[in-house]
Amino acid sequence: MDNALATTSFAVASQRPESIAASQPVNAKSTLMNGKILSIEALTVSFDGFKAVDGLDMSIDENELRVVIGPNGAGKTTLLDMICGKTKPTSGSIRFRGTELSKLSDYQIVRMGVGRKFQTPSIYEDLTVAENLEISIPQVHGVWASIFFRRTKEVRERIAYVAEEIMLKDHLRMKSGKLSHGQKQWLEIGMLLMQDSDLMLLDEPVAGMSPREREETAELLKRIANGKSLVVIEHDMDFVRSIAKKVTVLHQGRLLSEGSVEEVQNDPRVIEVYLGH
Amino acid sequence: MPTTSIKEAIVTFGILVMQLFNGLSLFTILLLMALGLAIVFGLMGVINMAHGEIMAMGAYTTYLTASFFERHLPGLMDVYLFVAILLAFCVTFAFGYLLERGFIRWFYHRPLDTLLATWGLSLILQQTYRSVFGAQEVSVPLTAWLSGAWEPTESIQLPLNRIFIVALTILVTLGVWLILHKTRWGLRARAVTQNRAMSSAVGIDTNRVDALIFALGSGLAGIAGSVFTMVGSTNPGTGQLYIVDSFIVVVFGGVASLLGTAASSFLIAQMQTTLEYLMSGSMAKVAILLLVITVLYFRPNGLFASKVRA
Amino acid sequence: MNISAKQGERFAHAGLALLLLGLLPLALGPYWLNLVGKYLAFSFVAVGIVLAWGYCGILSLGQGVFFGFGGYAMAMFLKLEASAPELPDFMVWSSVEQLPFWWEPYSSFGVTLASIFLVPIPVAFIFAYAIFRKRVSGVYFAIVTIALSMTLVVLNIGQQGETGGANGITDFSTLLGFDIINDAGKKAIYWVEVGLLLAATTLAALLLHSRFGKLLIAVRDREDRVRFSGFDTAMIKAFIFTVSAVLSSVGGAMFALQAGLVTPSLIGAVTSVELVIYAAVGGRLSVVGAVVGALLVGFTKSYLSEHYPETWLFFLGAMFIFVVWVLPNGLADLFRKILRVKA
Amino acid sequence: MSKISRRRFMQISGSLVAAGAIPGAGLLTKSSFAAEPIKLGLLHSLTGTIAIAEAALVEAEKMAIDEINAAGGVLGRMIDPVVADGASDWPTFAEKTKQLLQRDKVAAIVGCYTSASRKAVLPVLKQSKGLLYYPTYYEGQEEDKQVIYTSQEATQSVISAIEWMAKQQGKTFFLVGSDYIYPRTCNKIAKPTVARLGGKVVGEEYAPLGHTEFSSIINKIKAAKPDWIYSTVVGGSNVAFYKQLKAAGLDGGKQKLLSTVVSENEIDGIGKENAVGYYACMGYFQSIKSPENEKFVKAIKAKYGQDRVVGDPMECAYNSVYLWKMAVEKAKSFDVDKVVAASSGIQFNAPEGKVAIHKTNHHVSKKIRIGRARTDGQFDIVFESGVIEPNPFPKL
Repeated sequence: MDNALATTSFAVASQRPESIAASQPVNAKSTLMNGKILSIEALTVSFDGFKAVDGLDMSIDENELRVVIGPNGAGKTTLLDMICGKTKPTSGSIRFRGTELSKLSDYQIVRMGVGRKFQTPSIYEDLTVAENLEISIPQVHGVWASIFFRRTKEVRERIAYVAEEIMLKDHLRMKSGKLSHGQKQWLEIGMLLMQDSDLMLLDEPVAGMSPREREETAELLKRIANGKSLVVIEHDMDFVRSIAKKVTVLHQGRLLSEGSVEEVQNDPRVIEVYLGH
Repeated sequence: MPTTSIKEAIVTFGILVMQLFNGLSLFTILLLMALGLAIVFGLMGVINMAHGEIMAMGAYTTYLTASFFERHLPGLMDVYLFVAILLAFCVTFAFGYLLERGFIRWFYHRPLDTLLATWGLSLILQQTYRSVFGAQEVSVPLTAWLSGAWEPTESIQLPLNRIFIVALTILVTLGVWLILHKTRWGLRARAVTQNRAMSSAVGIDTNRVDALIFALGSGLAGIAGSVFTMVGSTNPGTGQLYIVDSFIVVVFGGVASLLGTAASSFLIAQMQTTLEYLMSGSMAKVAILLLVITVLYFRPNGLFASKVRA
Repeated sequence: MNISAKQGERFAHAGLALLLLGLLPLALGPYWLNLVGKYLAFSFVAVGIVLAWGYCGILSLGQGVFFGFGGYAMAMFLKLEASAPELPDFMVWSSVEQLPFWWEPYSSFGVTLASIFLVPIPVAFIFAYAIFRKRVSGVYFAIVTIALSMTLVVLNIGQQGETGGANGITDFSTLLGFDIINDAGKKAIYWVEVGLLLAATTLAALLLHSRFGKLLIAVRDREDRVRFSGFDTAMIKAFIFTVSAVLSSVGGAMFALQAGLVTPSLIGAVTSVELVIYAAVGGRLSVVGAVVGALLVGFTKSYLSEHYPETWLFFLGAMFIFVVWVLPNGLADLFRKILRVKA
Repeated sequence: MSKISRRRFMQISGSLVAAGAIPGAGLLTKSSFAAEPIKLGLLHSLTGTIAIAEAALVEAEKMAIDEINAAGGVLGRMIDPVVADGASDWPTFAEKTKQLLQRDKVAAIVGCYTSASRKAVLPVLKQSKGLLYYPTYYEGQEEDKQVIYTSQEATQSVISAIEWMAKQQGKTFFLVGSDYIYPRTCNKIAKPTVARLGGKVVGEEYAPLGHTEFSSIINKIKAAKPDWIYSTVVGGSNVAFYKQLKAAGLDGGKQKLLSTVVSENEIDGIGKENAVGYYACMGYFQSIKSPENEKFVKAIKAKYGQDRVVGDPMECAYNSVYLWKMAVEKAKSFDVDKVVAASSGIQFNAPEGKVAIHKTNHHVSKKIRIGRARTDGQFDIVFESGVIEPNPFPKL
């Protein structure tokens, strides 16, 4: 039964992604695309002839928390790179609430409401935690606006709120380079929160964290997912199980399987790929 | 008169052949010049502003060798050049090794600081040459069998020393390629430059490899310096003449790619010889520099950088 | 003594003002004060390099282009004044019979001043924005700028009828009728220069303390991250590059006044690299340090070459190596350590 | 110099003067500070790109100073040379001139090599009332009150050279130079001269300063097939140019080459075998046969080594010191204005023969010679002009 479902969803997904989404509960924040925040069609990118992502179709719902897994070299990070504009696709389309992203530059994509967290924590180590968060405030992206920016009460409150959320409120004045690895990961998530992104792309958010930190992160992500869409790349299956409703498995740049954690774990193709490796 | 027009045509043809040869010759000169830098800068990412002074070291070694032969072994003057090239390589190789161990390696984690520190080093080396050899140029005698030109027809003269440089450059480039791609050491060297931590983890002595790569790059600069005594001048400031051009060749080609360096030498050489024939030398230089800027604008990582996954 | 970074910085700015406005003019005779004026002209560039390189990670080896621009603009005005109503002497030798059209605006002092401040803005901004948008960075940017400065040097020397060629532009002695060669004139220029410089350092410090200053550091350390926070980093980099270009241009104009001549070597690669070294010696993360670095390297050069004309390069080279090796953040770092300024 | 050493130095030099006791000089040295040495600035590039050519001039100047000191100094005072490094950078030249004049208070400066460096120091000379002896052949177009030009200006050498060349063989010329003012001015003088003699200029090429790749220019020369190549390529480029010419078969056989910038010093760098057969036009050659020259060359070799060669600029630098000394003695004063006034018409029996400072225009009248390079790096003098008056502002 599980297998059968996984197979169908895979088959359907590769042809008409909308149909799956239609069967999911829709929390209609935007109804522009039938409740989908992101839809990807026939996405392909090749590096000197090597296809890192190959004809991928996939879509993410509003307020969905999706986990993408797959062996090394499956194209997970490349997929996120293409969504956020770091890598330009060779062909195919990525639409965010109806707008084609593949033609926009990275910072424009961010301004549309797509946030990205990198695999290794990517924060400004020479700046304090507060400054890191402050830089991520949206809407103030111009040079002059930055020069004449004033740290108002609202700004301070927002920073305090996010710092509380990411469990760093006691470290606001600390140079962020001195944070622990896990705290750096949180800080980067906090920066996305400051950005107020509607779709957050998180690349291995719990890498290098202690089990306790993982639990806290899982809670954090679940809190965030309430009102935002998240795409999370993760290896740690326990962590995946703790947060994911729906999992997408990539292999060699193609979609291998999609469904609940149990479904994909029992999918013979997934088993073969992981064990055969 | 038809005979004159035929004669004219022969002359024109001769000029054409010689221009093509000039392009080839300049190509090999640029390549030889850039090869050491392509290794030191391209593979290791070390910006060595004293690279030109290492070339000058090769040139002065050649000068000393020539003086020694003139005084003590005049009968062997015909082969002194080979000894000089070998010595130039050895001296600069050893210097490069020591330099890396004692100096460069402290700066690996701050590449732009290397630029500044080696600039200081280049000042010191220049002054050393000036103090030791005098501010004037020194003349390096040309071996008898390399002077003059090969004349396949009456209107075509191809300088023998340039033919020698072409041949030598081909040999050296081939040698470098073989060392880097066909030997175990070359494999290690490439491994280290691509992933230091991993290489170290699999038991490669990365310190030693670094030093040897740097020494090899310096040694190649020494060979270039030695060979250039045949076409250029040798004085304390010689190195300064070459350094910027070398950097431009390497960067234009795309670092980390010997093929890129070769291709960029070829392109720049052909452009330069053709343009210099068509317009004034200054304008030709301007045109080439503008081309470099334009190409780097459209291909920010150089002509032959491959697209890689970020 | 333990002091905070902010206090330390105020202390440094006050010290610099005291040094330039009080100590040096009182202690030095006209000969050395004129030399100080010459070094200070370089310190404008060094401040720009601190902003662009130290804080934003943009290493330009083409600052000489803008330094040269400011210098030539000022020199062209002074030369026209000196040779009026005739053509400048070098044009006469080169059989240029009519003033080239691009010289025309420089017969007006107002236009000259405006062009020193304003022309670098569009030029630097368009050039830099186009390049940064293509993500040319690091050494590639350095090479592009060095190629640009070489191009301009070759062009400049080649067009000697219009630019003065290898000789540059020399032999002018008055500015709007005031003698700028004699000691009083030099001193007046010194005060103007110090005024401009202190304004520049203050503005630079304010800029660095704004959110934009933090943004510069962010771009330097994690440009990707900044882009993925929604910033057009090419715009940020082009902006700070433009600021440093304007500073260089002003410095060049001051140089023309202090040194009494401009030459193509000001545009060239060697000057540009040396300017970076000035900033590095003083401290690439300190605006005040940059000024002190320029003063110190300039003084060292003059002093050593006066006393050891045959061997002074040894000392200068050793000094560069020493500073980079032992004090990667320059002399400013040394002071911070001595005064125990908290990071 | 510390106070003590200065005092000691004064004592020593004072006793030297007393011992030297030239009759007549004794009268002049009666004043109390007679024994204090007089400073003479020597301003050249000892570092940087131009040091190639310029560093040797300091040696010749120092030798002249030593000779004069050994003979009792000037007006009974020893000459104390103050060496300054212009570092091949024109603003530095201006700075160092200021240092020499304002701080070291030198009586005069012998210095500069490139025109650019001379142009850079002119305003300083004017401001501080300095006096410069400029010992290098140059393009003319200048006559500054504060400068004495002790070498040939362009018309003196270029016109003689072109006239001589046109007499030898065909009259087609190819002009090659470095891209800056001296070559361009020389060629500006050469072209009407060629036309006047019924010849033809078949090509004119300029290479950027410091250029070392001449193969394309050489091909252009080959295509144009001139009878004469007139070269004003300078500096390190020269070495590359000669080597490449030779290698390309343009070895001075069928097509001859003459340069107004290659002296014995340059041949030292070019290499004897690469320069053989090419001509040079200079005021001075080391191979001039005269007692004055033999003594001069011997002294240089004794002082700086047997393998040293002497070229035209070195000799002019040497002459400069003597011309200054003679003017000072004629003026009986170190005052710049008086020395300049006294300079007019002064004659010196230089190694190259008699040179005389022009009555009005601050340049020297002298003979011009053309030499053909031999295998030993010396020149066979094939032509010697009469005394040529300087004409820094020719009507062309």
